[in-house]
Amino acid sequence: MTRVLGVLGLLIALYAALILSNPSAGKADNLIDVANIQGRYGLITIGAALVIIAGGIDLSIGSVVGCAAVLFGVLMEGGIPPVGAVLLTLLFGLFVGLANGLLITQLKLQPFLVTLCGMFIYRGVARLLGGTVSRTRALEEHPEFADALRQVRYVLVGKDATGELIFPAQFLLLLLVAFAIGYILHRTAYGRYWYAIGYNDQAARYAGIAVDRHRIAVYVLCSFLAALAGVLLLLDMPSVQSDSGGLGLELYAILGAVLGGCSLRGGEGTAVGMVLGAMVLPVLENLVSFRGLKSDVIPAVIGLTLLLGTMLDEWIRRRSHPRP
Amino acid sequence: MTRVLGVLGLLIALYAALILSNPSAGKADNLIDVANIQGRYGLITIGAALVIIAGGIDLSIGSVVGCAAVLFGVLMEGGIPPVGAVLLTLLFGLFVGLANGLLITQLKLQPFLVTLCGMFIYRGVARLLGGTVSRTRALEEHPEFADALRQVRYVLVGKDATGELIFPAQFLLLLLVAFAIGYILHRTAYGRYWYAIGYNDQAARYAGIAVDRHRIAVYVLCSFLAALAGVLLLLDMPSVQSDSGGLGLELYAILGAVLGGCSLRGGEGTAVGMVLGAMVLPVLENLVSFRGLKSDVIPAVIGLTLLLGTMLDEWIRRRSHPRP
Amino acid sequence: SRRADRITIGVVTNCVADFWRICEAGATKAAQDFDVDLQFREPEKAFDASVQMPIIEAWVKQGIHGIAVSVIDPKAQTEDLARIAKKVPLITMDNDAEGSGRLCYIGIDNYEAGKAVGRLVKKALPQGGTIAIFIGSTKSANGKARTQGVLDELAGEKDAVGEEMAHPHRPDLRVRRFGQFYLVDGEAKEDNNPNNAQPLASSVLARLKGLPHLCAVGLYAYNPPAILDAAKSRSMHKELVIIGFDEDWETLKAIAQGEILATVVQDPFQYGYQSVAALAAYARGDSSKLVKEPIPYRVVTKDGGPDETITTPQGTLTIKNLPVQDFEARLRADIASVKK
Amino acid sequence: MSTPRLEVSGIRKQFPGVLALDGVSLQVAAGEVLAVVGENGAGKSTLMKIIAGLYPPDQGTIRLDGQPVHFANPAEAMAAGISLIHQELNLAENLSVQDNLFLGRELTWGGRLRLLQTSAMHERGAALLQQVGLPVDRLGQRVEYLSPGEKQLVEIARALSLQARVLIMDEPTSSLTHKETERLYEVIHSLKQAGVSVLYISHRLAEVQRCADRVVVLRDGRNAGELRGADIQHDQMVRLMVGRDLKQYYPRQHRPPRSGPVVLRLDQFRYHGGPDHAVSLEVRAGEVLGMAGLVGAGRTQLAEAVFGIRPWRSGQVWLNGQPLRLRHPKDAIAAGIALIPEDRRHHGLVLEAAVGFNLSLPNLDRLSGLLGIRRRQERRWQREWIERLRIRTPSADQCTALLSGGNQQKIVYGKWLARQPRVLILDEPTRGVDVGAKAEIYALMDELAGQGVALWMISSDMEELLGMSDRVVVMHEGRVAGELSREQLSEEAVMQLATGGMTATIPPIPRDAAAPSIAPGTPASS
Ligand SMILES: Nc1ncnc2c1ncn2[C@@H]1O[C@H](COP(=O)(O)OP(=O)(O)OP(=O)(O)O)[C@@H](O)[C@H]1O
Ligand SMILES: Nc1ncnc2c1ncn2[C@@H]1O[C@H](COP(=O)(O)OP(=O)(O)OP(=O)(O)O)[C@@H](O)[C@H]1O
Ligand SMILES: [Mg+2]
Ligand SMILES: [Mg+2]
Repeated sequence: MTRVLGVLGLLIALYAALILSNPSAGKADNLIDVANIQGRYGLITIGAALVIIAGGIDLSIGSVVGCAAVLFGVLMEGGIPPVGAVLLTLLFGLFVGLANGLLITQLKLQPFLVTLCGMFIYRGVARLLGGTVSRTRALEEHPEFADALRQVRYVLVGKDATGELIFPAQFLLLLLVAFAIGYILHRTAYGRYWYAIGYNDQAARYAGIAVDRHRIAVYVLCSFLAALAGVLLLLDMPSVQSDSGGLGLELYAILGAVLGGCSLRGGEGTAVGMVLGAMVLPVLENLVSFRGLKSDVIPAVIGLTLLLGTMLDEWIRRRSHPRP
Repeated sequence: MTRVLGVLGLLIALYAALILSNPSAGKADNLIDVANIQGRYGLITIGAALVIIAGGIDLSIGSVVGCAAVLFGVLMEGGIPPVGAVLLTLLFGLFVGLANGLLITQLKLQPFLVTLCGMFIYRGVARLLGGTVSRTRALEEHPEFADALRQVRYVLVGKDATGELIFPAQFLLLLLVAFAIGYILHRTAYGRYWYAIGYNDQAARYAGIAVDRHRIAVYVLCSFLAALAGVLLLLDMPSVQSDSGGLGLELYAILGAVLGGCSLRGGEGTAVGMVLGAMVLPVLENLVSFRGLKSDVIPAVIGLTLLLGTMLDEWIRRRSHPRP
Repeated sequence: SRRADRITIGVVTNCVADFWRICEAGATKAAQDFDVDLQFREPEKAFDASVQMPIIEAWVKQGIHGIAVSVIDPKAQTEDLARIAKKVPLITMDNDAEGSGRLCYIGIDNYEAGKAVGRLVKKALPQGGTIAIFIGSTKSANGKARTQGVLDELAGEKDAVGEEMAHPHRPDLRVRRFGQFYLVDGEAKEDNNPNNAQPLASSVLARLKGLPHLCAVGLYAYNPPAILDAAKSRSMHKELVIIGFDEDWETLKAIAQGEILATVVQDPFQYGYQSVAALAAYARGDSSKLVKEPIPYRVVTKDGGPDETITTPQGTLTIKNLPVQDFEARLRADIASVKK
Repeated sequence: MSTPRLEVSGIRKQFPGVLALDGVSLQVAAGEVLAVVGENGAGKSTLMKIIAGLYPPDQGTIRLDGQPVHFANPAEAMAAGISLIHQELNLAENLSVQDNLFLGRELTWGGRLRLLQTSAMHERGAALLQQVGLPVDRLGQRVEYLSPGEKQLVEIARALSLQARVLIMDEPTSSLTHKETERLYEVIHSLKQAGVSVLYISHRLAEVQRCADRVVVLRDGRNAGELRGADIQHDQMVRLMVGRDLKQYYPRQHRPPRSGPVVLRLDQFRYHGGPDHAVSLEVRAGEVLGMAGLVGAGRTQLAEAVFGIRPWRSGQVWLNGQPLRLRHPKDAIAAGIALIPEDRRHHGLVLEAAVGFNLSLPNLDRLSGLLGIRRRQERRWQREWIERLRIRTPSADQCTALLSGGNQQKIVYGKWLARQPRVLILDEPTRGVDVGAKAEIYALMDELAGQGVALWMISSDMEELLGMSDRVVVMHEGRVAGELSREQLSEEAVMQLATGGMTATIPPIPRDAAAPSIAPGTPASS
């Protein structure tokens, strides 16, 4: 529990600062706007966190998000109806995860290397698929998809026909996923196995756990969630460029996971923590622009805030767990 | 030894492909060109590798490179003579490393988080220092620096007054540093300590090693080398932008280190490996432009090549060390 | 598949973007028309000379027959380009570097184009108002030039810096005044990455909600659609004037729908085509194809309008104001004209 | 007695939830061997860690040659001439044996440059290895490739190289066999001569009896008494340790040989990474098959291979007459085989996780229903096992790493016994377990045997082998050197086979030392 107090405190502070910064900041529409971004971040953060808990790392997340978004768009341009395109894109996510997992477990390659290569490869795939994709382009080719697309968009990202954001669909989706993952992590044998593998895969193996299979599973989940985030990205944003779509998101995802209490040594982390950890950056970015900070100051401010946050976190943890 | 066979094979293959790709590719002047870039990469790779050997990680490298380059330029614009500016910039590097090291050892924060914050912070510092820096701008302010700057440039990056590359100074610098570091790593007690700390810091502590001090030392070395690379960047390149200078280099550095045989679990890696690992990417990029590949194909090609390289590496390692 | 005896032309851009895909189409067409090999490179890292230069150097080493480059930092790159120009026929496109010994410059004047945006703003809001400028990076030369162009036009003076102040209707909002316009936060908002464009626009607009005479300018191709999307998601697009830059697909769509007022476009297809054409001819000893005067930029609006002639230090330009349909049709035709 | 070399008095140490030490005092004179015994969790290791500067005491003083000392870290303690052989191995396994021997105290020249004198260290290293009886060719090997026993010898050699004035050995022999142990006594003897004070901790009371001048007994973090000279008797020590008499040490109801059916049978079995010659052996229902051998004889690897950790190469394995094929431990477990591994920290437990987590890990399939793990049932189940095995922990949520060595070992038992295996492979089953718990574990083994479980006990503890086995298979350099029935079973016979035929020249443990019940079957009472 203490693992999440720090990030919780940080979040509360940030929200307080945000609401005080400007009358319109606390308004529902702004908070919903933030929540929506938090939702998308949260999904990839959970993916990253699962891999980290099981003692691995995934640097391909950002590229997979971008690649999935482009694929989604290209599929629709190619005449696959929205729902079908979504499913195919998610399938793509599964395959990516399977590839990562197999390379890591069967060929015994370092996760860092494998997924770093993945980062290049899937970025490349995205660019080979197309330049820029968008809903309008897809509808250009296939006006008949308009209704379906509108519905999918409303359900998944909560934007209506005019593009107005009605409700934070992505955040609700996050809560749904977080609950499911949380259940697996904390209430089923699989969760236990992942923690065990992350802490000490040898001991896990001697305890008769099919280490490889579970390793693969978390990578598959991670890439699946990344692909889902890619779908959401294209549904939410006006367009996605294959060269920059999702660029650098893996770092944000890992950051969220670690803020949320995961340790890169593996074996640590909670579902609640992941969600809270993922919520930090979007609020922070929103706050920063509401305070009207100069663009050049922003990175430094973000960096310092995060640093303070982690210090606070460590301080609380230390107070509650004095170790010799 | 077997740890470097893989990357060696990869390098040989790449050079062969390069020389075959085009008659003029094998010519000295092109190889020197590549070597020069390899030199700069190599320096940060060594830094990253040291930190990794001692069981840490440094994600701030890229930002530190950029920040150092900008600082170097700004100092000269501010009237500090080139040599003095170089020294001050290197000093800055030392301070960054000290800050990282202290936060990690004294406040017991996760290296990943600390250096990720550093990545934001130093990028921010760079942007606060200035927008775009270049030798030309510095000389506009202080024409009297022309000679000194020309000499510094010739010595450190081997380019003459016209900007013609005469000899691969940066590569020679790399060899120099690699030799020194290699000596420390493999021939002195300090090196032993770093390996021990990286693999099992408790054992190191029980052996009476001042673990914290050595941790700090590697972070200082790493940031110092990053700052040096920043200086070289500005001397070598026409200009450096505070928002993009050195962006993402940390990944290249870590990639080089891991290709060179470092394991992110810590405690593994050799000086030779680091140099070889760092040499891969520049050759690969040069090869790619010589083969005149389409831009869109390049990321995929790079990713696949690296993946094949790591597979080869692992295969050789496995053959030589059949482990249960 | 390249044979040594064939002429090879290299074109290197300053980043990866759709804009450059159009340019590549033009370059490819020219390569086909004039039977030369083309190497078209978009550097992975946007606006980073330290990524662009090695590509050029490698080409020089290969003994390529001509190079067209979109200069990232003219002031600083001039020296190296000058050295390269001595070895290989070099022309600059999209972004110039005088004194680099380039054979010619093919492109518009970004500063002038920025002024054009400024004029559109003034025309849209004659009584002045509140303006937010969005851009990828103000560090790159073209970014600087465009931004300054807009601000100078608004202020009606050269190198305008504006005056720091609080917004008359919103004391908590810091702005700089340029002429009758209040620039939000006193600077162009940088996103540094297309992924941040929409969220950034969204949070900036949220602060402006309720203010009269709102205008948002997007100076990188991906900015205008991002602004529009953000405005929509906060249902502000009705009271917001959006003016863009470059011919992003979404931008054109939005103009047709009347959601974006106008955009100032360059002619990437021509950049590509003429660069390769000129270099190919030059390599064959014919320097007639070298372009003399800057290619004029154009304004695209829903229904088009009369041409306008303006006087610049370089001379007088006539600027076309095309209806979006015609422009789009031309664009498609250009791209279609490339043999696969 | 003149001023003692080392004197600790009134040491108190409170850990969250545990009062580890409550005013412990002891003294050691120069050239004295002081044994410290006590049940698991009595506070022995904690006390030693405090003396060696790993933990600060909450209260109490430490005097070295009469001078009060306060060590902020191990380095200071070492500088003061105190060195500690840890109960749990603490080696940098990525480095060579030689590097580990000198880690922190490399022989260097060039002043602050600390340039390594490799050859000099090689010479001294070789000498050290010979001293503890480890082949010199191990010097260059990465420690991770050594067997636990070999690692322990490296730890000892390392401590010796310190030339300490006070040498603390915390269960140095827990995975050493008789031969290495005997050699260790010689080393200790020579140290004695050299005037070194030795603090010796062990649960093998016979060893204590052989080498200790004086014994200090701890119980629940307090001094429970002291024995010297002739009083150092197995039963006295036990009485002071557990506060009562233990009736039986080896409660083994030996069955007539070859009674039960063969459960597990290896014939011509070979595995990858193992020796070239095949191994054949069989384990019967209801019997305890003891397996002896010297350090590095290949017993652990063989067991691991059978358990599916190491890939099989050739030969056939039969379980209950059915040919057995397995690729992974989970297949072995499914087939009803369980392994209590030798290396507790790396293979036996997830140290970072809670006690309950470890207990449940292999049993989750039984503890969960459709809706996942039945938490309430699980917690109850965990509590049951903690009580049944008398695991000393504040709660099931305590971090396993914080338990004492012996208590950690008990957790490993709990997690496997709960599965009711048909074949139980025990590799060093009572490593670091106190007499009381040992007796319990032996009783447990007997009970299991009674239920028809086939037990295969790999042990380096001669007493245990003689006391518990129905048959003993002796391994030497990866091959079965011979088999001894209960009748043939004797220490000398075992050592002869273990050392590959050449007659073992080791003074036998004085009979009275080994528990009386050593004689087959006859339940012992003191
Ligand atoms: N770091 C720690 N944090 C909390 N409790 C601890 C810690 N170290 C030891 N303990 C507890 O203190 C008590 C004494 O532990 P110690 O390791 O000294 O026992 P021991 O006598 O060495 O037992 P064994 O013979 O099994 O090694 C045990 O109950 C143990 O759980
Ligand atoms: N992972 C490994 N890689 C290489 N060699 C190993 C490995 N593990 C053990 N060995 C070697 O194999 C031999 C047998 O090891 P094993 O642990 O089976 O011996 P053992 O009979 O169990 O001795 P101990 O009493 O020390 O456990 C030892 O010499 C050891 O050095
Ligand atoms: Mg102990
Ligand atoms: Mg063993």
